Amino acid sequence: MSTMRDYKTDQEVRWCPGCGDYAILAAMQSFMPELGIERERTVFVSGIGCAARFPYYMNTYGMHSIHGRAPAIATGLASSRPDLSVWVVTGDGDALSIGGNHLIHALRRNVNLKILLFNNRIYGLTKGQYSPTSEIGKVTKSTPMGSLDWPFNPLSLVIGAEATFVARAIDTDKSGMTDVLRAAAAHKGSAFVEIFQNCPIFNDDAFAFVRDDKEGVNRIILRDGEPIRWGADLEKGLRQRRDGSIDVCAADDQDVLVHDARHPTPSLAFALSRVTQETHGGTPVGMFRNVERPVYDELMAEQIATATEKLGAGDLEALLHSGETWTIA
Amino acid sequence: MSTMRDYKTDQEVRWCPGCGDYAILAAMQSFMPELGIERERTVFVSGIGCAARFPYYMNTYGMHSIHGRAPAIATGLASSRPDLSVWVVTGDGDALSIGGNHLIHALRRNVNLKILLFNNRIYGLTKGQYSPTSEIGKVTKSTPMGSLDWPFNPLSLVIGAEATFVARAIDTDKSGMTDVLRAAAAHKGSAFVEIFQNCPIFNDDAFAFVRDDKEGVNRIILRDGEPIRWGADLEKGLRQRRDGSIDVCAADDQDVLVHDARHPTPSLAFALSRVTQETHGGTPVGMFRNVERPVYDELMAEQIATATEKLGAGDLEALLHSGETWTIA
Amino acid sequence: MGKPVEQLSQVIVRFAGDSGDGMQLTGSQFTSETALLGNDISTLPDFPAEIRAPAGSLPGVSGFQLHFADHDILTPGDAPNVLVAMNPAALKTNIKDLPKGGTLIVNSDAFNERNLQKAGYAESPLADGSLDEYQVHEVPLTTLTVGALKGIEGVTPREAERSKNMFALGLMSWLYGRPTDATEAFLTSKFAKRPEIAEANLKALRAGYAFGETTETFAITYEVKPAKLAPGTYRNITGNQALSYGLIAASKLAGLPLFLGAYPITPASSILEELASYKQFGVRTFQAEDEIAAAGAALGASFGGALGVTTSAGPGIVLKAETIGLAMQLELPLVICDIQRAGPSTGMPTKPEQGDLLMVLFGRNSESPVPVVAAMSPSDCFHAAIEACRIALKYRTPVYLLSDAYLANGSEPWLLPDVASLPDISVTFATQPNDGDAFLPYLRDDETLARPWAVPGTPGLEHRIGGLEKADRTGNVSYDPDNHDLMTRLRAQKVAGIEVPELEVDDPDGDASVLVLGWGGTYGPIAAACRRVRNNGRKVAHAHLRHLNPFPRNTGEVVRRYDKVLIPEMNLGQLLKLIRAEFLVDAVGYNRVRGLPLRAAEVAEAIEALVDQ
Amino acid sequence: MGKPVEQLSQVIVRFAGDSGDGMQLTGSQFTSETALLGNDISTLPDFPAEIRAPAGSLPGVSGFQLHFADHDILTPGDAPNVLVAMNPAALKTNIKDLPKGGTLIVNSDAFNERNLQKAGYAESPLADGSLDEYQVHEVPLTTLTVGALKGIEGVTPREAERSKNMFALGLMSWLYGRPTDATEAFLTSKFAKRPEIAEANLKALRAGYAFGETTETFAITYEVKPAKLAPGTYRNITGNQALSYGLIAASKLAGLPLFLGAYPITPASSILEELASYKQFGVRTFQAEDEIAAAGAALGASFGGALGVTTSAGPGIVLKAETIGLAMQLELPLVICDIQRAGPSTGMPTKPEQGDLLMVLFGRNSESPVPVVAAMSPSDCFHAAIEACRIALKYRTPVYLLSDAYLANGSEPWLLPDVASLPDISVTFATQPNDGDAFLPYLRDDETLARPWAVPGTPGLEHRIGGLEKADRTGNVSYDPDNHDLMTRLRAQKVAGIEVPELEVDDPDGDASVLVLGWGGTYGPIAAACRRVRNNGRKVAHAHLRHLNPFPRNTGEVVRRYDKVLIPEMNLGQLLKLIRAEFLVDAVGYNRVRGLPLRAAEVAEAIEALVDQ
Ligand SMILES: Cc1ncc(C[n+]2csc(CCOP(=O)(O)OP(=O)(O)O)c2C)c(N)n1
Ligand SMILES: Cc1ncc(C[n+]2csc(CCOP(=O)(O)OP(=O)(O)O)c2C)c(N)n1
Ligand code: SF4
Ligand code: SF4
Ligand SMILES: [Mg+2]
Ligand SMILES: [Mg+2]
Repeated sequence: MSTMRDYKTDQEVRWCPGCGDYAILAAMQSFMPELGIERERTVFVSGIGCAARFPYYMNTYGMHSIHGRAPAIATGLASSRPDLSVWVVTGDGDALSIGGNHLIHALRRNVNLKILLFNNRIYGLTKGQYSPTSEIGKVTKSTPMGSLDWPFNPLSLVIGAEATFVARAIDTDKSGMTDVLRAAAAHKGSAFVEIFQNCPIFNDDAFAFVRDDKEGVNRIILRDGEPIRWGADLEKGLRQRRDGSIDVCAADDQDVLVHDARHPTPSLAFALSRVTQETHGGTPVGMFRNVERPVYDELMAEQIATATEKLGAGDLEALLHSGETWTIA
Repeated sequence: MSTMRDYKTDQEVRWCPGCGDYAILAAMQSFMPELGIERERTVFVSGIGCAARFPYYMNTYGMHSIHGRAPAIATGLASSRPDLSVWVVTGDGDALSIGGNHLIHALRRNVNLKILLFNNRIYGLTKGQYSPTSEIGKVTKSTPMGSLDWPFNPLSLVIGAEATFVARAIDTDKSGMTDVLRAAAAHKGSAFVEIFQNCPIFNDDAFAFVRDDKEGVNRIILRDGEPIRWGADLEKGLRQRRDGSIDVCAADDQDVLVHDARHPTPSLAFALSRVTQETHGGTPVGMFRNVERPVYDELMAEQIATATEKLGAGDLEALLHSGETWTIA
Repeated sequence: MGKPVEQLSQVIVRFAGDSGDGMQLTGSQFTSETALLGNDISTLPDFPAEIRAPAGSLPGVSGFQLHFADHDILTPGDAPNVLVAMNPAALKTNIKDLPKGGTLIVNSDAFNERNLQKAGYAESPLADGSLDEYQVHEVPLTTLTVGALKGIEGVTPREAERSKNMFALGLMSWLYGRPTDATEAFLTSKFAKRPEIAEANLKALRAGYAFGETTETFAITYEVKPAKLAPGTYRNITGNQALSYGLIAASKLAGLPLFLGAYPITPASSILEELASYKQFGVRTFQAEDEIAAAGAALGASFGGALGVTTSAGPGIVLKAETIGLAMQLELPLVICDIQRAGPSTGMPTKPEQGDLLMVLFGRNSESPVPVVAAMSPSDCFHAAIEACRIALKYRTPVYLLSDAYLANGSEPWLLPDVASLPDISVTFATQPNDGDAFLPYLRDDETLARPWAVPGTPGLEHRIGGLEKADRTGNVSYDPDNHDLMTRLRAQKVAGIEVPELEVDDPDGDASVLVLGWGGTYGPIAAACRRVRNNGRKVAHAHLRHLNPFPRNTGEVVRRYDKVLIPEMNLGQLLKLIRAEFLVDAVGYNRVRGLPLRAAEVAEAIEALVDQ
Repeated sequence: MGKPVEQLSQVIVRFAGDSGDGMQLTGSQFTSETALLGNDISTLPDFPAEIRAPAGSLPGVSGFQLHFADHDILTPGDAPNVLVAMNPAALKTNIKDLPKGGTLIVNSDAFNERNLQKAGYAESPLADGSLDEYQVHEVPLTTLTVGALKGIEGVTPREAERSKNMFALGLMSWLYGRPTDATEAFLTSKFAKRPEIAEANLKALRAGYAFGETTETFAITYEVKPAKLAPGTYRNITGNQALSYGLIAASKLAGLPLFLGAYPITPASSILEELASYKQFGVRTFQAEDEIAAAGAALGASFGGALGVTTSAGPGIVLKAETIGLAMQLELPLVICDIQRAGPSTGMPTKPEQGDLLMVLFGRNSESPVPVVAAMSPSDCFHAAIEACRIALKYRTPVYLLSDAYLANGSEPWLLPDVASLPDISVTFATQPNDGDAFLPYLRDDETLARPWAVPGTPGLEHRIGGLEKADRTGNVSYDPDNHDLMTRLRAQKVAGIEVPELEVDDPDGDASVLVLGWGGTYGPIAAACRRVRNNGRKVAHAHLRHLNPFPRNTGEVVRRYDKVLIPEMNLGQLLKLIRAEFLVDAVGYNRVRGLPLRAAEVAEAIEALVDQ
């Protein structure tokens, strides 16, 4: 039975003091043993960025690849090696800027990957340019007068991209994150987890509203099958209006939404992804969506099995001689 | 005042007999004059594919670029030339496969582009491999045992990508398409229009259910501000359940949805995008979403104006001498 | 009452018609009949750009050229002796290739107002005497076919009319004494689901044959005796098919599952399509969202212990460069097949070119050496694919395999190899620590300089690799200046040290003064050109490179041995640049960038000019 | 009572400390003070890889080297005379560069248990005699600084401590007689919002200065007289800043708005950041979703009549290749700036290399000729940028501009050009039909072979262009073989025919037998090396290429003029390959791939070895 220590590597961890990545790493290293998957069957694949250094610190197999391409590389690995537990660690720039296309395609295919997006709403490694999740008007090195780009809402995007598992966690909330990681690991197919991560150097306190939310007034914790109640004394609730949008109501409102992460249609999960601190004064965390759908690598293996059953294991000699042949004596 | 003929070029149109692209081209050529924008200020940019040959047949400025990159190229053109009317013509492979990332980023930025996606659910130009909109299990040249990939729902994807204008039209429905094109042209910012397009050669009748729907039993026509009623005698309606999903109801059901394309939150538009022939026996067409948001090129121009106002038009001499200088006699 | 038979040693036939006329089918059937007769053959299909142009239009013309002979031949031939033109557009676009005196068979029915005008003929060429220098046979193919099919139940007039290509095939089969059984069998099985269509095609075929026999139109028939080819079992094969088989063979020989990551593109798509149909070989084909993902997925599969392969053409290969640079840095096997097409940019997608050599050698940031293998003929694609995989697996490196649109779609008879004779390219994964009880992922093999390949799932060898510069032996991230210099040189040495067969020189008397040096897909035309030159009593040596990086050890010695070196290429002189830089010999180029295979006759002229200089 | 002053002709100082110690600021302030004194200077910052390593760790060390002299100098110097080490890690990583007898100033306060251990010192090097061969000055910088700042309102102890770099600066300023007014002004404005911090820094600065003056630690001070530089106004400038200014200047000179499409990447990001702050020049900066979009957007802007530019480094440039191939085919202007960094793959992002030359020349599918310009020094980036834009606009072609991480971050005094003296590179758009009343987008200018540039908005010139091969003159899609061959050659001719200045040779007596040929960023070290060689009484000629495609017309003549040609490069011999292939001269390479600028001393040795051979 392995322990947290087994998952540490001999490499000196090189993030800035106070970086949220430390907390995520610690949570992951302490969670891994309970998974009960051998270290050698676990692989971490990342792109480029601060977040992407993650694999160097996990004593499993790992690849620190190139910017934005981790989901594609991991797709090849996972779909040819269904026996492995493959994790992708990526940042908001890596996953949503240069890597956006690979991300949405991996999700729609439902490849057996666990994708962790460390969202710090900034480009950390390149020292502080705005990212696709930076709020519009953000002043950064590359936008002295403020950014012009309307940001992505990562959860809305991936739900629109047919993701089967969608969740959100907070770097410093170890237990919440562990719950989400556990569910993600248990999910068959692609799991997408956005982790709010603080970058004290280039975008400090971007998520203070939930990270420092000791009383839990800002966290709306989603529990499947339970009514959505929140606030210091759970005095608030969420309900859906006739127009499809969601608003805040009293906890005892008869229309209070009962969270259903397993609903076949993603419309509710989508509506919940639009609930934000700015618009609703609260931020949902936890599991938004978790549905079953055929898994890419399993389908691939099935076709091979079926073909082999129907035609017998491939015979090279026979292959070469297939079609019309003629013989010269 | 220009006419349809003015928009034809001397190039022989090279699509297969019966291709849906002909109808779209005709509709576009006859719609353009009413726009009242000079031909020389209109530009069509495309990627690669059958659809992408479109610019050769429009007597405006045009670029037949490279596969998937039209939205990026058009972004540079539109944001540096706000005086132009820039249209992007793309296919389901061009826009959603190789070009997916450029598409979603152009939409979130709300660049002043009109993006027309000719969706034939197949790769036409390369002769019949499945595309990201092909139904799962589709048997094509590259998937003899059926495709494994869960398809994108183009409208769900772009709504999740923060698109401000989202609509759907049918190649053979000239008036419906013209309405949509008119609204798209009037919209400030990015407009995304999915056009169901038949490929008689490699994917014939993919949209027969609405194309051949003479009685209109399958088309659910969305009219902003009006209750959503459909069916041969408009006997059916759509309503939204407590769980956010949408189901079919009687036309006179008290909960019948009143379509609101201008609602600030995209949740309703998203829910409507999940209404499909397979799931609901009907297919919504027309305008799903149409909201105002700052336009990328305008914001860019504003910053330049503001900076010039504050600092005066840039002076090269002064620039070179900025910072510490010293003189040697 | 058989007609007189004339003996010929070789014939070049070209079928040309509208995309809808089924010329490719006609051509390939005539090819099989011919192959079965034991002639040596070489074919060249020539389709229009990808999408179908309007019926009867010039861009819509589709052609298929077949060269068959009683001796071994090397190319589909420069110009046809016989042209079958199914409509005016086909005549217009092909007649210029037919030498004066050549035989021309036209479907006179198709020469109506509309078609003539679509083809841009003011007047019918059949009427205006412009074809006087040819032996023209006007045959009303459509009428005859429709007539022959009268009364077959359930066959529409359109369907009847569409069988005219079989009528033409029947006629040609008779003219050159080809038995039609193979075609009949083929048609019967192809249309098994619609027997009436099968019947229609069979009837048309036989009617065409009978037409030749009975009518006066053709006075004599021709015979081309079987060629004396090496004994063994043959099949006809195209380059992309051979390449696909080669990859499957390599996976078997290596004992690793094949993973193909690909994004469709002309002229590479058919490899994806071919391999997708061999799942019983454990082949995984992944149609990715783009070329970057295709290469990435293949690399991911290689990391997992598969034989990772990715296929594309120039515009897609260029997108894979960053990923290939990573594979080179990770030192993992990866085979990248570039089916070259005419460029630059989108260029002319269906046409061949040799334009990508310098790109695959140098098209990555910084010093990034990658081996390159180039196939020499359609059937050689099989062996070239195995060779590329051998190098990738043995040396843990990405390898480019170059083919082109001509090899990809062209076909030739292939003497089937004995499977037992194929090389053993099996690999052994690392399973144990290699430095005391530590595992050093960059501890190299002394001989090959390859690093150990430890795949996920192997207990105790967990390790991390990446694109940052890594320390020698440990593979840890390193910014040490001397280590970087060392690693840069080690990577270069590894590739430079790859063992490849010596360069063979074809110099019959060993005393030629001119060497013709080619590479890859131009083997046929260059070899044919050298034959001509020799038949004309001149001497010339021919060497052909299959390995472009590294070059065979003796390459320098070979090019220095001759007074003059001529390097014919379907580009502006890319191998030429390399040879001059490497060996400082004043080689000269013969360059044609026409989107067509080199013409043997023209290459021969260039050689003779140099010999006579 | 001033201390004795010793005259020096040049000094090389290196500040080294933790990323958090503000060494870059200290270095650049010392640089300005020095520049203002009229010395010639050359600097080389050396940061750790992008992200901050833990405080006190070896990878966390940040350095800044300044070379200043009373004569003109060419490099930041190979090795420092004076090393200021703020902590053990800084000492550990830098001491090996300090020659025996060199001056070492250490912050003794930082040599505590924890720091020593973090730096991997078993014992304190200050105690174990390992520094005996150096002139060591132990200064308790932290204590002294904190002491000096006692009692400033609102300054936390941490903030006080963080001012120690200003103490060090003050001390060095005194030691080399640099007036501190500039720095004081700088600090006051920098911390205008927090006067107490400004005060703290000023106090620390003055305390450091006073410390030198009053204590016994330093017996003498040094003076380096102003250099005799060409008269005029100077400023200190880094390569990326100069490049940014060059682009703005080019846009002014061309009369076209500047559009930059970029995606952040080290070491190119600062160009995007710099240009983003000059919107009053009408500059549009677009931070794209990736490098492909960045290049695409720039091309789209060019199509619209802007000066389209895209910037990146190797791993990003390689992704732009397909788009650049399109730009080449469309024959539209586009400037691609490649700030080269050590590779392959992700490599060593902050380190310089010349590894991308062959990639930019050949890294696109098929025959795709693109001009290449390379900057020779930080300030030359300004002129090189204008030259790249000139070529792109005049010939309607993409152009690569090569710089590297050393030029990008290094700085030197720049004699500011007279704006009036800058070239006129204005362009005229097509506004009228050019063939009767038709407009032919590919009808070329006889002299430049450039095609007309008709921008959207121009009535009557509506036209469509694309990546498929196009017919000569009309630009319509064409699959004609001869047209393709013609267009391929025309595109090559256009680039080959670009007018570039002749290659100048620095051969004082004109009778050297060895030519050293360099390109781009190695100008400084190579020129310095040649000086040394000459000072040692040997003869050598130096020529440096700024244009890599096409080469200056006289390049062949120059390289053939000398018995021996040495080509030093920060790669494995890329220019070497080109020169050998092009001119068949047996040039030899001097290659170092260490992620560092070439060392003048080492290059000099290589030259002398060749001269003496
Ligand atoms: C092809 C390529 N383009 C650009 C870069 C430079 N780069 C490295 S990481 C990065 C973005 C990092 O941001 P994010 O993904 O949010 O990760 P973070 O550093 O914030 O954790 C960029 C632009 C690169 N390494 N490779
Ligand atoms: C970089 C690159 N990759 C691949 C191709 C080949 N290709 C051309 S069009 C196309 C897809 C066409 O499908 P779609 O976008 O749906 O357009 P359609 O032909 O169906 O209208 C592909 C794969 C290419 N031209 N360039
Ligand atoms: S820059 Fe930000 S994200 Fe990166 S390591 Fe430092 S704190 Fe963490
Ligand atoms: S292949 Fe399909 S989409 Fe393309 S032109 Fe033909 S019919 Fe239209
Ligand atoms: Mg980030
Ligand atoms: Mg399509």
